[in-house]
Order: sequence, then C-alpha cells, then structure tokens
Amino acid sequence: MSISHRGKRWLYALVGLLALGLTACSGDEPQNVLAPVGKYALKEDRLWDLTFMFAAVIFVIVEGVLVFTLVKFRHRPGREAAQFHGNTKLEIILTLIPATILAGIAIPTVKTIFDVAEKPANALEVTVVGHQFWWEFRYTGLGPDGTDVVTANELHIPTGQEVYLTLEGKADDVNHSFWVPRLAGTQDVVPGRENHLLMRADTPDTYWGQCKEYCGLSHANMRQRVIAETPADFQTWLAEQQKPGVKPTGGVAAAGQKAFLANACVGCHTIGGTEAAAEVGPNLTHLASRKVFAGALLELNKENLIKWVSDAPSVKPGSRMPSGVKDLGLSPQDVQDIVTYLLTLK
Amino acid sequence: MSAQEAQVTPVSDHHTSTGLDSVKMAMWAFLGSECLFFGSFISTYLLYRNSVTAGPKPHDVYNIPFTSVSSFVLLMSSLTMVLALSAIQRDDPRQMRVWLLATAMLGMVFISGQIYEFTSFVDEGLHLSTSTFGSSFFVLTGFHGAHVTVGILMLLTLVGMSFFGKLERGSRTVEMVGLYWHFVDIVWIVIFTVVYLIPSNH
Amino acid sequence: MATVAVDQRRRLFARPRATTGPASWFSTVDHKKIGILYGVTAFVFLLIGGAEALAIRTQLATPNNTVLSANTYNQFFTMHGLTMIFLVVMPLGAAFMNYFGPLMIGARDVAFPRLNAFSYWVFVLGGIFIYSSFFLGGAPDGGWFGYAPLNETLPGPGMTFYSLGLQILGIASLAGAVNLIITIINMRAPGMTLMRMPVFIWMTLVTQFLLLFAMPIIAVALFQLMFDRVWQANFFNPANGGDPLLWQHLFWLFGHPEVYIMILPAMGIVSEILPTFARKPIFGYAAVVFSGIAIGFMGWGVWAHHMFAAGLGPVANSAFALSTMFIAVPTGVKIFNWIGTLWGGSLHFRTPMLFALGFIAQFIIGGLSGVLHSIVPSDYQQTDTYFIVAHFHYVLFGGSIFALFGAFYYWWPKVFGRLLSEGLGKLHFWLMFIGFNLAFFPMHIVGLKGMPRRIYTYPSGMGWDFLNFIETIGAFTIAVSVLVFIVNVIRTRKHGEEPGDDPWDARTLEWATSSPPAAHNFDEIPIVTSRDDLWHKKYVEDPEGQPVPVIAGGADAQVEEEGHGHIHLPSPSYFPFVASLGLPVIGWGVVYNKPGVMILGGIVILLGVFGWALEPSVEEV
Amino acid sequence: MSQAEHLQEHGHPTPRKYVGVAIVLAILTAIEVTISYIDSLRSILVYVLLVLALVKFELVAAWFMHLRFDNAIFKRLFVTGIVTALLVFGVVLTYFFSHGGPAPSLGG
Ligand code: HEA
Ligand code: HEA
Ligand code: HEC
Ligand code: CUA
Ligand SMILES: [Cu+2]
Repeated sequence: MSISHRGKRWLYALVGLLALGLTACSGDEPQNVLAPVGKYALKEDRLWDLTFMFAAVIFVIVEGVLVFTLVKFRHRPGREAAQFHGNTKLEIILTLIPATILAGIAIPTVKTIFDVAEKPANALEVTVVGHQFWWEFRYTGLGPDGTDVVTANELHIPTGQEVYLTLEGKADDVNHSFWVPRLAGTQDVVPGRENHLLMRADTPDTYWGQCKEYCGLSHANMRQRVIAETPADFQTWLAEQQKPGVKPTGGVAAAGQKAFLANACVGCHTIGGTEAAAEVGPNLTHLASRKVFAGALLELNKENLIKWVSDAPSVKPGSRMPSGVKDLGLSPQDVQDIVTYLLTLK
Repeated sequence: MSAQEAQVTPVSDHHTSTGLDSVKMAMWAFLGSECLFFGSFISTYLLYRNSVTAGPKPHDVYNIPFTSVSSFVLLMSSLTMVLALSAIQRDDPRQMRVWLLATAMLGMVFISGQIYEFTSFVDEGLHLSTSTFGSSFFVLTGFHGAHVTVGILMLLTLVGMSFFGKLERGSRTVEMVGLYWHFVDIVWIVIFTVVYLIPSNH
Repeated sequence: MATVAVDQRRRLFARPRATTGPASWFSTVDHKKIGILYGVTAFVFLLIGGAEALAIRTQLATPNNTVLSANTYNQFFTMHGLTMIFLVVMPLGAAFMNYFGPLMIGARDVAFPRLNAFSYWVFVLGGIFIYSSFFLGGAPDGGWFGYAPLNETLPGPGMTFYSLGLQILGIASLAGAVNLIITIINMRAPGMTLMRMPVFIWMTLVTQFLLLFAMPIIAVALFQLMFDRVWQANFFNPANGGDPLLWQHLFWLFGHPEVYIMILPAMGIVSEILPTFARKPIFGYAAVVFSGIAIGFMGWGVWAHHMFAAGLGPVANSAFALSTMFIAVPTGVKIFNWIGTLWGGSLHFRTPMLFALGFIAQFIIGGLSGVLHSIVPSDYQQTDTYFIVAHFHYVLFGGSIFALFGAFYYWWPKVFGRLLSEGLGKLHFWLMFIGFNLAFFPMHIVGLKGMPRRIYTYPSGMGWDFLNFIETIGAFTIAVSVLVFIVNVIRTRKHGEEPGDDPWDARTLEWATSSPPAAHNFDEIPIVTSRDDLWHKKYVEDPEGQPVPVIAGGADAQVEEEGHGHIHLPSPSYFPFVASLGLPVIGWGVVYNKPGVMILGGIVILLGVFGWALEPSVEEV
Repeated sequence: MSQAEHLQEHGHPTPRKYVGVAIVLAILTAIEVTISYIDSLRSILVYVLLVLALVKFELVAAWFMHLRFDNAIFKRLFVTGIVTALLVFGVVLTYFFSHGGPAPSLGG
C-alpha cells in the first residue's frame, strides 16, 4: 500500500463520519446522539457540530500536511536531508493558531454549560432514583392528597415543557447515570448526592435510554424509556396513575392477589390500595400500564412476566429480585395466578 | 528503601553530574512524594472531620494536653536526631549512638502515647467503622505512626551497626535516616495543628 | 572505595556471583538485563490482556451473544484495562527507559541498581498477585477506575485484590521513579548538559516526576478502599457519611497524570526515531522539550474532565473544560515539530519509522477526540460511550503501543545484535495499522449511536450490529499482526542479520557502544560535546551545512582497550528479590484478613531489606 | 566528601545552635496550645495556628534538615511536592466545601 493510499483511507473514514452526522436517522437507531430532539439536546448538538467541524478541518489539514511531507521528502537517491534545527517564528505562529481556535471554541462551550444547567421557571419536576438495576420515577406531590405518583422504568413527560429531573442517589446503592441521548446528555446518579438534568421533547415519541455508569452485573440491562405525550395525553396518564390499583373481582386474579400478599412479594413492592407498601422494588400499582419492565429489558407480556416472577436472576444477572420459585417458594400455579393478577393492574 | 542504598554507586559522588550525593537527592525526591501521600490523607480528614453521622465528634475525644505532650516529645526527638548527626560528623560514634538511642526512645514514647490515645478513643466509642471521622482520623494518624515505627527500626539498626563496626560512611547514613525522621516530625507538626488544635465546627 | 571484607559464612545468602545462567536473572542488577526482563514480562502481559480483549470482542461481535457471562465479561474488561495500563504500557516504557536511559546519557548503570531490580520484582509479583485473583475467587470486576461505592459493594475478593495489587504495582513505579530521576539528574556523562539530553531522556524525566507525585495519591485512595473493604471503614460508604466523589477526585488526580505517564515516553521514542530516519536533527529541540514539560505540568490541572457528568456544577466544569482544551496547545507543538523534523528530510521508511508515523497519524485522531470530550455539553453525550473507548484506544494503542513497537524495531539490533526482519516488520505494521483502525474507528460511530461502554451485551435494532462485527474483525487482525511480530522475533534469533553497532546511522550515544553493549556499557565514558553527540562525531558540516562523514577511522579512534584497569560494577544481589517477595504475601494476608500471613510477609521484607542494607553494593571479586 | 565540605563552607551549625532552634520550637508549641484555649481568639485562631505551624515546619526543614545550607536542588524537589499537594488539594477541598461538604446522607 502506498502512502497516498493511506491518506485516502483517512479521508474516506472522515467523510463517512460526516455523512453520518448529516443523516440523522432515528427509526432503527433509538439512541442516536446525532438525532437530537428538544432544546437541550439540540443545544448540545449545535455545539458538537461546531467543534466537530473545527476538529475535522484541523484533522484534514494536519494529516494532509503530514502525508504531503511523507511523499515529498521520501528518500530518493542523491537527495540529502536539509540540516536545520528549527524556526522560532514559525513555531510561535503554530502555537498561537491552535490557542486562538481553542479560545474561540471556549466561549460557546462555557455559555452552553451554563445554559443547560439553568432551571427554567415552570418546569415539570420529577425525581429520578437509580437502583441496581432499574429506575424509579417520582412525580412529587402529584398523587392524591399530595402524595407522589411513583412509577418505574418508563418516564412520562408532556411535550413542549421543560422537565427538571432531580437525580437522587440512594446511600445504599451505587453510581448510575441517567441518559436519554436524543433528549439530553447524561448526568450521574451519585449515592448520597443530588444532581439535576433538564430535558424537553417537542414531538410525542418514545425515547430510549440506558444507564451509562457501570453499576455492576446487569449494568447492560438497566435501560429506560421516556414517553413524551401531548399535555392532554399526559394528564390522562397522570389521572390513571393517581388511582389505586385495580381490585380483582374474583377468579384467578383474586387468587393471584392473595398469593402476592401472602408471599415475600409484599415485603418489597407497593400496590396502591393493598397492604403492599414496601419500596425495595418497583411500584407495581399500574404495572400493566407499562410497555416494558425490569429496567426496560423485557416487554410486558404474560410470558415474560412468568419468566421474571419465577426466576428473575436468570433473566437479569445479579437482579436484586430473588427467584420466585427457587428462593421464595412459589409454585408454578402461584406464579400463574400472580402474573394474571399483575396484568390486571392497568 | 532509598536510605538503605547507602553504598557506593558505580560512579561515586564526586563524579555525579551535579556533584551532589545521589542518595540524598533520592531521599529528598522520596520526601517530596510523601508530601502528596500525607496531603491526601490530611485532605480526607479535613473533608470528613465535621460530618459525623454517629459516635463522638473530634473534640469530644481529643485530649489536647496529652497530645501536646507527645507532640513535644516528637519535636524534641528531632533535636536528639540532629545532635546524633552532629556527633558523627565530629567522628564521635559513641556519642552518636547515645543520641540515636535517645531519639529512638523518644519515638517509642510517642508511639506509646499514640497507642494509649487509640485505646482511649476506642473506649469512648470511636472505631475505624464508627464514622467517616473515625476512619479518616485513625488511618491518617495510624499511617503517621507506621512511619515513626519504621524510623525507630532504622535508628535501632544504625545503633546496632555502629556498635558492631559495620557502619561505613556513617555520617551519610545517619544523615539520611535523619532526613526521614525530621520529615515524619514535620508531618506531625501539621497534623497536630490541623487535626487537633483547629477547632471543628460542632 | 573501601569495602570491609565480610565473612561469607555469616550470611544468610551467599553473595551471588554468576552473571550468566538462569539463576543470574534473579540476582542481576544490570540495568540492561532488568530492561529485558521488563520488556519480556510486559509483552507476556500484552498477550494476556490482548487475549482478554479478543474475548471481549468475540462476545460483542453480535447482539445478544452469550460467549461470556456478565460476570466473566466484567472481570475481563476490568482486567484488560488494568493489564494494558499497569502491566503493559507502563512497564514497556520502563523497559526502554531502563535499558536505554543510562546508555543514552553515557552512564554505566542507573543510580541505584539494586533498587532497580527491586522495582522490577515488585512489578512482576504485583502482576502475579492481581492475576492470582482469577484462581482465588474472582478477579476485579469494578472497571479500571473502580468507582466507589460499587468498588466496596461488589461481592467476592476481586476488588480487594484490586486495591492491594495496584498498591504493590505503585510501589514498583515509585521506586523506579526515584531511581530514574536521580539517574538522569546525577549520572550523566561529562558534557551531557540538560539541553543536550536526547528528547527520550527528557520525556522519561517528566514521566518519572509525574509518577513520583501521582503514585502516592492513588496509594492513599487504594488504602482507603482497602480499609473500607476489609475493616469496614467509611471513606466511601455513603450510608455512613462517606462521599463517593472523594474516590473520583483522588482516582483522577492520579488517573490523568497517569495517561500522560503513558504517552510521554512514547513521544520521546518518536522524537528519537524520526530524526534518525529523516536524517536530520529534531526540529525545535527546545520547544519539543518544553512542551513535554508543559504537558506534564498542565496534566495536574485537568483531572475533573473525567467527572463532567458527576455533577460538579457549571463553574467547575467550565474551569476544567478550559484547562483541558489548552493541553492541545503544547501537544500541537509536538505534532508540528515532528512534521517539521520530517520536512526537508530524506525519509527512509524502515519499520521503526512506519510505526512512528503511525503514531503521529493516529495520535492526532485520539487527541482531537480528546478535545471534543473537553467540550462539556458534548461530553455529557459522549462520556461512558464507545466514543470514549475510541478516544483512549487511539491515544493508548494508536499512540503508545505503536510507538513502543517502533521502539522494539528500532532498538532490537542494539539489544540483541540482530535486526528484526524488515519484510515481516512491514507486514506487521500494515496488518496492525489496518486492524487497529478497523477495530477502533467504528467505535466513534457506534458511540455516537448511543452504545455505552462496559455492557456485556446489547440488543439488536440499535444500529450497532454491523459496526461491532467490523470491530471484532479488526481486533483479530491486530492479533494476527502480533503473531507476525512473534514469528519475526523467533526467526531473528537464528537468522537475523547482524548489522553492526550502528545500523541506522543514528545520532545518540547508545549507538556508540557495541551491540549488545558490554556489561559496563562503555569502555570509556564518552565526553559529550554537543546534542546528537554521536552524529557530530561521525559527520562534520561542509560550508553549505551538509553533513560530510568524518575520515574513516576518526570515529573509531576512541579507545578500544580497557584503559583504566578495573571498572567497578555493582555486584548481583538476591536481596531485592527477597524483599519484594514479602509484598504479595502481605497482600494475600489482607485479602483473607489473616494477620499471621501479613506478619510473615512483613518479616520477609525486613529480611530482604536488612540483607540489602548490610551488604555492600560493590564487592571485590 | 562533597557533603561535608559543603557544610564546612557555610559553617557547621553547632549543637548549641540546634538546641536554640529546639527551644524556639518548644516555645512556639506552647504558644499554639495556649492560644487554642483562648476563646476570644476563635475568629482568627485558624490563621494564627497555621502560621505558627508553618514557622515550625520551616524551622525544622531549614535547620535540622539543612535545607538552609544545602544545594537548592534538594529544596526544589521537596517544595515541588509540597506545592503540588497544596494546589491540587486546595482545589479539591474548595470544591467540596463550596458544594456543602461531603454528601449529606439521604438515608438508606
Ligand atoms: C495516552 C493516554 C491519553 C492521552 C495522551 C490523552 C489525551 C487527551 N485526553 Fe484523554 N483519556 C485517556 C487517555 C489519554 N488521553 C483515557 C484512558 C481516558 C478514559 C479513561 C476512562 O474513562 O476509562 C481518557 C478520557 C478523556 C476524557 C474523559 C471523557 C469522559 O470520560 O467523558 C477527556 C475529557 O476531556 C479527555 C481529554 C483528553 C485531551 C483533551 C487530551 C489531549 O492531551 C490531547 C491533545 C492532542 C491533540 C489535540 C492532537 C494534536 C494537536 C494538534 C494537531 C494541534 C491543533 C489542535 C487543536 C487546535 C484542537 N480524555
Ligand atoms: C494500552 C492500553 C490498551 C490496549 C493496547 C488495548 C487493546 C485492545 N482493547 Fe482495550 N481497553 C483499555 C486499554 C487498552 N486496550 C482500557 C484502559 C479499557 C477500559 C477498561 C475499563 O472500562 O475499565 C479498555 C477497554 C476496551 C473495550 C471496552 C470494553 C467495555 O467497555 O465493555 C474494548 C472493546 O472492544 C477493548 C478492546 C480492545 C482490543 C480489541 C484491543 C486490541 O488491540 C488487542 C489486540 C490483541 C493483542 C495485542 C494480543 C494478541 C493475542 C494473541 C496473539 C493471542 C495470544 C494468545 C494467548 C495468550 C493464549 N478495550
Ligand atoms: C427482595 C425484594 C423483592 C422481592 C421479595 C420481590 N421483588 Fe419483585 N422486584 C424487586 C426488585 C429489586 C425489582 C427490580 C429488579 C430489576 O429490574 O432489576 C423487582 C421487579 C419486579 C417486577 C418488574 C417491575 C418493573 O416495572 O420493572 C415485577 C413484576 C415484580 N418484581 C414482581 C414481584 C413478585 C410477583 C414478587 C413475589 C413473588 C416479587 N416481585 C418479590 C424486589 C423484590
Ligand atoms: Cu446503572 Cu449502570
Ligand atoms: Cu484525562
């Protein structure tokens, strides 16, 4: 391979990356950073476009000069190397140019840092709690009688409104990082601390995200969705969430509820309207209204729920939810009943 | 380790590029490094001393008069150390041994004081695991104590070597151990002020 | 110098005298042998760390793959990172600094030969200690920067091994740092002023200062972790007031200087190779040296750029963004001066040169992506994605490892007297170059498509599948290139060309002595009269400033015979090895919380140190 | 040895001098301890104590460790360590204290 070939390889690669930046495809790339939505992600993206352009130009120039030098000054018989030791003027200029470019880039950088950190006036406030390996969302004070609406793994937000997330690290948990790339960059969840993150979606859609800070065995399986709906839809959803859990009217579901309350489940989960009020695991009051569960790892359907309740750790390594069959002593019938019950919790 | 490398290197002193003793330079570099070591521990302590979640707070347990005395003892051991060096520089190994032993004794008094202090703190309910204050206090002062202990070992070794006539170029070796010893003393000067004397918030 | 004759019988160990044979490797204090030991050991670790990488890449080749379990994967990526950083790049740097440091400054050995041996043994035993965890209940699995409090809550002994293993390796680095600093300051040949030192020596010096001041910080963090894990202290336990951010600060206070510790020696190597094969002096020597020092200094003020998303607040983030960006300035100076060195030269594309050029081309990419990370709002997106993984492999592999392979090819004939084959070398280079870019360039894109790092599996339908597959192909291409290198080494042992003492017509002092150099390095300590001293002894300038070879025999006129009778070389010693043996023993003692074992280790160290202190460094034979 | 010569050039500090320094150190320590009990000084106590500690530090380093008489290289090695430590930990602690100190425990 000759040297000029090598130069071309780089160029192709670069062009490829540029092309990628331009084609902001979303459909099958739900976590594409370069397909931003809403003002926070867009601000970050605009800064990226600017700095990436500078980087690309510097890259082309410097690598270009390098390759040119290699070609031009390659050894040929009879040519001697020129013996010079430096050129102070040139060196100073070549120091000042990058410094100037960087100083230029620094201004929008600092501005954007402050921009995306500023809390807007009438933002919707939601508390996000990171758990190994799932997300808890609390809509503070939006429940009946000033209680919280609590849900898991699917964050519902209204479109067109800023959302101010308070990322709360539980002191007995570990670091996580809340990230929904198309809506905003990441912020860490640090045990014992509170961080904040702003996002805003302007079009209704389901935005995907994933925990980004390594948090143990199932870090890879700790995902989340943001469901942005029109304000009206959001209110409808909220109204539903404020209700207590559906009471079974007999049959299998009632048996399921009984089994749920009689077994260890009740010691870890909350189901509104029942005596299950523990907060170790996700709030299940409206489990069946969600599309995904277990850290957005599984789609919510009967088959998956059966698998999950029977033996969560085999589905999700390291899950803090014990195996229903092996550890909690559920019979397959119990599992069937409980899952039937859970699926009624719209 | 550097102090032990006391023997002649392939090119001896007067041949070094700077004309300075390599071992001494190594010792100073090592002490520079130690500044970061103790700096990290002291900073940790400063960070945590006021965030006591359980158990006693710093000034519930500190016994300033007691610690002042042991600080004084350590400070004076620096004097005996430098007198030992002075003695060997005058070619008086006997007197050097006396001063070295005195230094080691003072060091041991200091360590005994620390052991007493630790036990009394434990009696008052402050353990390594009680609070961040407990952790950062014990580990900081513990590592200082470990340094003193290593110093005592080196001093006693010097005395022994000198006694059996194995201490070649004694003044240089004594000087190196001395540098280490004074450094440990200096660190205590800082610890005494920052940890004990400066009041905590609560 | 007067040495008291010591009665041999009273010794615990009879003084080793052999300088050849297998046993002699345990007692050697010769910086060249220690350099070789470092190199071989680190290369073995490269294969191990590389094998872990291949396993990682196999697991990630396709979505929902199950080659590795989550547990194994997490151990592998942690050990891969730790191995590559602490057991490959750092010791490979140490190998070259040890071997060539004294040669390039015209010294007979390092300042403290036994301390040097001690560093090496502590390093090997530290590596063995960490790897023993695989057989003792599980390797570290908290990531190479082991964030708190996960580093405390992870079950199994892995992270305890981490805290003690890195501690042991840190001792090796610290001892090595003191040694090399003093060697460079104090052991230079007459006339070798600071501003005549080869750039590689300068970069070594800066690196060792970074180590000197960075190692104690990580030592403290690791001690705190150890106390937390083994004795229930609360340094990083948020449930009892501990602050996980303290770990992050301490770690990155060490961690960022650490990355410059890994790149500066590589930059030094490149600064030696380029002038040799461009056949002209380095462009702007002073600027290259001072920019290296500047990088070293600035490296202390940027650590929080690893914590942009940790919630430091906009003020701190802005400050660290600025300091980070401006590191590009001194680094740019280096890049420009290297191009200036090539400019006007007569470039010979031998294998070392190819690797050096590969370094420049790829380091620019890695550096530019680094600057993109420093744009905080962009980094909120990039952090902890494969975009970061791409960045640091471009600087670490594309940068450091390429330069180190260049150094292998460049200095091989000096160390072993034989040239590595050019044909295989070029094959190695091109395979590695292609494989590397195939493996790591797509990581930028995958990262921007939202793939986080440290995930053992991923679903399909994210737009990641194809690129991950390509990356895996690239990784295996790299492995093939490494095999080519191994073949080259084996072949060279028997069939390598013996090119004489100065095969590249090079510029610096190591080429002025025989290949391989005698134990005492130089028959006569050279008197240095200029920078690139050897070159100026070989060539004079004609009126146009062009080099003209000195009349034959001129350079050879240096004294051949052993002029001054006996040269005192430090005698071999077992004690550094013995002393170092105690450290892993203490480590195992702490892991299992067995005070008896810890005390045993302490006794071994004391024995070693006392033996060491009581034996003279040079003994009349 | 260069070492000894060096000292001689600058005049060997006599044991008497060393004792003098030690007395000063002792007095400073006494002052430190005393003022730490005086409540009316509380507002400036920290600064006074730090200054006193600095003076003691300096005395030991300069006299007992001979930095006063020795080559500046030694001093530079040491001071570089001290300054690095002060700078980086200054920043770290400033950060922590401006953010309300270590993590307020949010409870389990
Ligand atoms: C050899 C090691 C090495 C080197 C040299 C560098 C060099 C740089 N690094 Fe990198 N870095 C790592 C190893 C290294 N890094 C590692 C291992 C990590 C990840 C750790 C982990 O999380 O596991 C990391 C992570 C990392 C981060 C954190 C990202 C994150 O986790 O969110 C950041 C952020 O700012 C960063 C920045 C930089 C910068 C600005 C440089 C600069 O020094 C680069 C300067 C060079 C150039 C810019 C190119 C040449 C210059 C020119 C051609 C001049 C003109 C240029 C301009 C005007 C821009 N690095
Ligand atoms: C110098 C440093 C260095 C080097 C050289 C490499 C080399 C490679 N690394 Fe890297 N890597 C890191 C430093 C390095 N790495 C660090 C610091 C991390 C972060 C860890 C963390 O997150 O904690 C990381 C993480 C990391 C990841 C991310 C893991 C994750 O986040 O989940 C990946 C994924 O592809 C990867 C891949 C590779 C590959 C394919 C190579 C290849 O280049 C390797 C090529 C192979 C060889 C060189 C060996 C050849 C082998 C043979 C010839 C067979 C030998 C056979 C036997 C021994 C039986 N590495
Ligand atoms: C020891 C505590 C514990 C017990 C007992 C327990 N769970 Fe869980 N449960 C959890 C945790 C923790 C999670 C979140 C796990 C994850 O996603 O990684 C969870 C998740 C779930 C989910 C998914 C919720 C969602 O939205 O992601 C369901 C459904 C569930 N548990 C049902 C049950 C049932 C039924 C039982 C009784 C058989 C039970 N749990 C017993 C702790 C527990
Ligand atoms: Cu939670 Cu990763
Ligand atoms: Cu960094």
